Amino acid sequence: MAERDSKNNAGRQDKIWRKLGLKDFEYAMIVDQLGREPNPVELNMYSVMWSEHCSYKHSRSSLKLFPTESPRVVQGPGENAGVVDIGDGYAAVFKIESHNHPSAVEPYQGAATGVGGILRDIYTMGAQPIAFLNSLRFGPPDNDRGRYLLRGVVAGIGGYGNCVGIPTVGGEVYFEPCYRGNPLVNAMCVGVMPLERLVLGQACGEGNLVVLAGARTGRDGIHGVTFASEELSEQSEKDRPAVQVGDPFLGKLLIDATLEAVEKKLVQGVQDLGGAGLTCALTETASRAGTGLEIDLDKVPLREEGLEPFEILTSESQERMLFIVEPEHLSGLEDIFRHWQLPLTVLGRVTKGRLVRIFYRGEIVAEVPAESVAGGAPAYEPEGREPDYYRELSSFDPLSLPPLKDPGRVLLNLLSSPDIASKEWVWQQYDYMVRTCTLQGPGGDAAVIRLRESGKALAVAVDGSGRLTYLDPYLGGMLAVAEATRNVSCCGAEPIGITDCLNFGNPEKPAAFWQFRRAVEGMAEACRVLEVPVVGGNVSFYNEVEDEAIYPTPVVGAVGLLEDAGRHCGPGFKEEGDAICLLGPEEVSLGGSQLLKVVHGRVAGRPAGIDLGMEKKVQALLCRLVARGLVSSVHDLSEGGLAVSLAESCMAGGRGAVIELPLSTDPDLALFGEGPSRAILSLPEKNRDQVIEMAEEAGVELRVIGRVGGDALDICCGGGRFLKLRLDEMKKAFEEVFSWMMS
Amino acid sequence: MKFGVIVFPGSNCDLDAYHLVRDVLKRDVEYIGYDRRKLGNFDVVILPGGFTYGDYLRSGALAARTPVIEALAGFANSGGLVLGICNGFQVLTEAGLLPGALCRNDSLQFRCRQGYVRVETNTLAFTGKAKNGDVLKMPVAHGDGSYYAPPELLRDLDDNGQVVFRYVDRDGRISEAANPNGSTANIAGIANRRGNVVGLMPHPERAGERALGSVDGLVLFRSLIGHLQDREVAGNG
Amino acid sequence: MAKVEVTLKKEVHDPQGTAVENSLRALGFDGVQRVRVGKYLELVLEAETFEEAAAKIEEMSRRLLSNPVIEDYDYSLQEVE
Amino acid sequence: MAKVEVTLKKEVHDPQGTAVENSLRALGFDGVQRVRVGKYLELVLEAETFEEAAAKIEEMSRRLLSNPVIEDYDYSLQEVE
Ligand SMILES: Nc1ncnc2c1ncn2[C@@H]1O[C@H](COP(=O)(O)OP(=O)(O)O)[C@@H](O)[C@H]1O
Ligand SMILES: [Mg+2]
Repeated sequence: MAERDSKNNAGRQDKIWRKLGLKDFEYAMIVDQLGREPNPVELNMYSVMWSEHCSYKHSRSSLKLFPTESPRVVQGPGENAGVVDIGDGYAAVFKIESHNHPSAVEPYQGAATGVGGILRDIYTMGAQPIAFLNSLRFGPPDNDRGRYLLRGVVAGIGGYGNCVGIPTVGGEVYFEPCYRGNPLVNAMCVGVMPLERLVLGQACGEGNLVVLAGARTGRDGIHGVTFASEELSEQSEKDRPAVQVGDPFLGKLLIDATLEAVEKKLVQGVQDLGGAGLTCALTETASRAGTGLEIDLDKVPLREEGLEPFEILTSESQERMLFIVEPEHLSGLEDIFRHWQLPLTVLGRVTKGRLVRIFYRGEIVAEVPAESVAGGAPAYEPEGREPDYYRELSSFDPLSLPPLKDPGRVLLNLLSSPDIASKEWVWQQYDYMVRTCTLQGPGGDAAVIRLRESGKALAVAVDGSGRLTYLDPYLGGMLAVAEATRNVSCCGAEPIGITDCLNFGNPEKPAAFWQFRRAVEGMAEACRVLEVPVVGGNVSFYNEVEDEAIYPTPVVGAVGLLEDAGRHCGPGFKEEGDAICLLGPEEVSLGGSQLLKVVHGRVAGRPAGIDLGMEKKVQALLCRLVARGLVSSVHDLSEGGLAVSLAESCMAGGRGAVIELPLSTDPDLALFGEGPSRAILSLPEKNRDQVIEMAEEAGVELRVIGRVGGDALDICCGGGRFLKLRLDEMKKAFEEVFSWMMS
Repeated sequence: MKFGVIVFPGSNCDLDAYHLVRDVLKRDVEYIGYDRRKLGNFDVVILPGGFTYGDYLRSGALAARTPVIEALAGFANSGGLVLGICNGFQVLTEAGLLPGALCRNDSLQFRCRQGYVRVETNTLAFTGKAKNGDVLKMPVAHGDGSYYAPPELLRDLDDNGQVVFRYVDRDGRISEAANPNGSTANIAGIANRRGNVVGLMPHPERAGERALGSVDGLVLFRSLIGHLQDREVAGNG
Repeated sequence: MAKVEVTLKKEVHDPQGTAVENSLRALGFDGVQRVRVGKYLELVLEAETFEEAAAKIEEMSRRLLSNPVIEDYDYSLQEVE
Repeated sequence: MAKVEVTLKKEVHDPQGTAVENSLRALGFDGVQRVRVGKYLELVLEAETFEEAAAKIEEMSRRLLSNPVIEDYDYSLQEVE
């Protein structure tokens, strides 16, 4: 049947694969794998599944570099989300995903459906979602469009997350001109479940039923994945079908109904419908299980009449789930969904053989091998070439700039620059407390979420590095992993796994691919040394507008485990008189620093390198210090260097500090230089000797540089004073600028 | 003594209220499904926060028209104690069980933050263990929390002691900065005339454990428990 | 088909309207004097007569579509096949 | 005065409309076939002519009041003093 169709249409579909984003060579591969020409429905199925977004054709070979195993890993990349054992019979489940292009054309709905999508990936595995995080990049908020995007994206993330009742506990927001036309919206979700509840996205068991639940299918988002696999252009604004409207209410009901079905063991396999819709869900579940499917498209509940089979198969309508169910469990499943007034429809069944056969009005409209559609796309080894800017920018020496005249002014400047300023304007729009498990919400190095079942807690953080990866992709990749894991360590949690979202330009351009490849190599190296596995992630290529690419931006979501929820640590100075210590190596640089960007308007120079062995020692030491309750506060040193971190610890604790730096210090470098593997601690005097001893044993530098007290940050050096700022002036600079900018 | 927590489609703080009553206060608590037409035997019924029916159309509007609300109205009319938190408050106003309405925050944004409310009347079952003027630290998290009442109603509420909580600063002073949503006269919570139905926008159930930053919300629940115990004693004697 | 407009009563503060008004000014539209934001609903319903339809819409508007404490409503009807 | 109606495009899913529709049915209103929920705006603005007013409203609707990616708009004008 399918064959006859394809012959009939052979003439008409003349190179139509090109319009669907397939290359001639790829089309030839399809014909080869299928043993005949595909008919138009089949070609549509192939084209969405072989898009970059679904097939990872330009990234697959690089992603193999990531270490994906550890004694804790239960499920690495390849399923909807990674699963890591956290003891007591429980597992943490997490993943991050991009929704960049939809957010560029409809910021509210683009971001909202991004959150809805990543949420489904978590409960699809059987896990109760417990936290959202997000990583955002925009153009400078100095114009209406920039503010419009920021406002819409933040409202959309809150709109969805708040409504489904999962707290949004952390994230990051950065601004660079390169993100002006192509903002980045990466959403992460973390869940927890009893290990025995794990279900996979597999269509196993011949004779089992294939069931579709949730929203009706409409014309929205048809070919959304193709849209995500192209550069943005004028045309994108008109690409209406690629944008969907989220329905968080339905989303919330689907979570509850799905988890109840999983708990009652009524389902054999669960798969969410996301990119490439039904086509992806059907072919992936069948291909993972090595089975076939027979599906009756007439059964799919439609929102409007007249959808063509290919439209039903590729629609990305939100809030839909696919279940594989043993026939005797169908009525149990129906009871649950009826209670929540959610539609549930049997579409077909699992068969022997590996063909996905689609019926429509009594005829076979598509008959394709699941593995070929889901996994047969070519893996490219694109050419990479070092871009011209690279050497030129690295050769810039920031120390050639004149010394700063007034470091106090500069610190205020930095505190009120959009990258560093308090993001409370953003997170106060997120319900970060719902579920009453948030022990530390947004604003710290990582968020801490308690686990009611075990008395343990998870620390979660998300960090990306655009500017530094631009200046040195290999280093930037390492730094992203190091910073995210260090952030959870600062709360006292041991990093147990990461998920990553790789936001890059067009991989078919050698410079962009070189950035990608080097960044992945750096991340992989950092994961190896730090012994944290990558258990899942997402790649977003083609982040370009009119040939201008974004900074290569790897974003890392880290999850850490705290054995005792009662013992976690925050960044704020707590006790008058506590000693303040600087932990970690001395090496810093102004290359790629915020100082250079904010004060001198330059993005250049060599960032400080990282000694991953030292990073590991620092992180392990931080965990030990917090676990033993020896420190009052811990805060990671990152953007803006020592001065900014000290100011943040002062503001977070509502206390001043008096700092005395060693004599030989170059003030600009000491105050504002940036480097990895460092943290500011404060601790009671009585613990001082023990902490120094532990640092020595660990082989980590630790210097006492001052004490907590007063109502100002006072930084001196050998009798001279670098700067002195009152808490209230710092707070004003830090806290008010964002709301002012956005109003 | 038994607490009930109504679960509407889209409720999401049901878990938090349930957890607080069961695990922190160690009292009996049961969920009540939205499709129930009879409530059963409860002493206090809590309408939890969340986004019932997505808060589509208006916050709380669709939930206020479900069967369980008719049963709840019966329960309230016969003197049963009803506490609406956040979305629960919105449902109660939409259902006409509390006067006034909750409008969009004047910032037009969802607001989640720690804050303070002042106890304005301690003669209710809900506040018996507090003193008038007590300042309680409790978070808010809502997008439609701006309480509106026409002037005559406002006067009535004041005259009858129906204003239960107002937003204040840490020192108990009413100020614009302390008002998270533009609410009329900084009103954060009100009671019905009879005093057995109370709704408030802040989340007492999120202020019940030290690890979460405040235990001030407990006074509401302790007051209710105290009230019920007194009633039992009186009933037995 | 019924088109229902639900608007905030005049006495009720309309922050959305104010925000739209300010944004329009910021975009350089002058001469904007007042903006109010409400809801618009389209309902397709079956009815034998116009009167029946109107009665239904009245009741729906009163009982669900508007909140009489803060909102007014208005509607128009037109026939569709 | 201009009355502007902003609605989701027909092909776009309208969760609010669906929820209201279900709720109306549950309340016993039968014969309701489809509900869509949109925005309604009233703008008072100064203009010399109807054409000028119409042009202004067109532009406002396109640039601010709606997002053409997912929404359509419609408007009517009437004179007020
Ligand atoms: N950058 C990455 N690092 C690790 N794993 C990745 C990365 N990108 C994608 N993956 C993995 O590849 C698989 C397919 O991803 P994707 O198609 O995004 O899944 P889904 O359709 O469930 O969103 C997932 O298991 C994902 O975790
Ligand atoms: Mg998935």
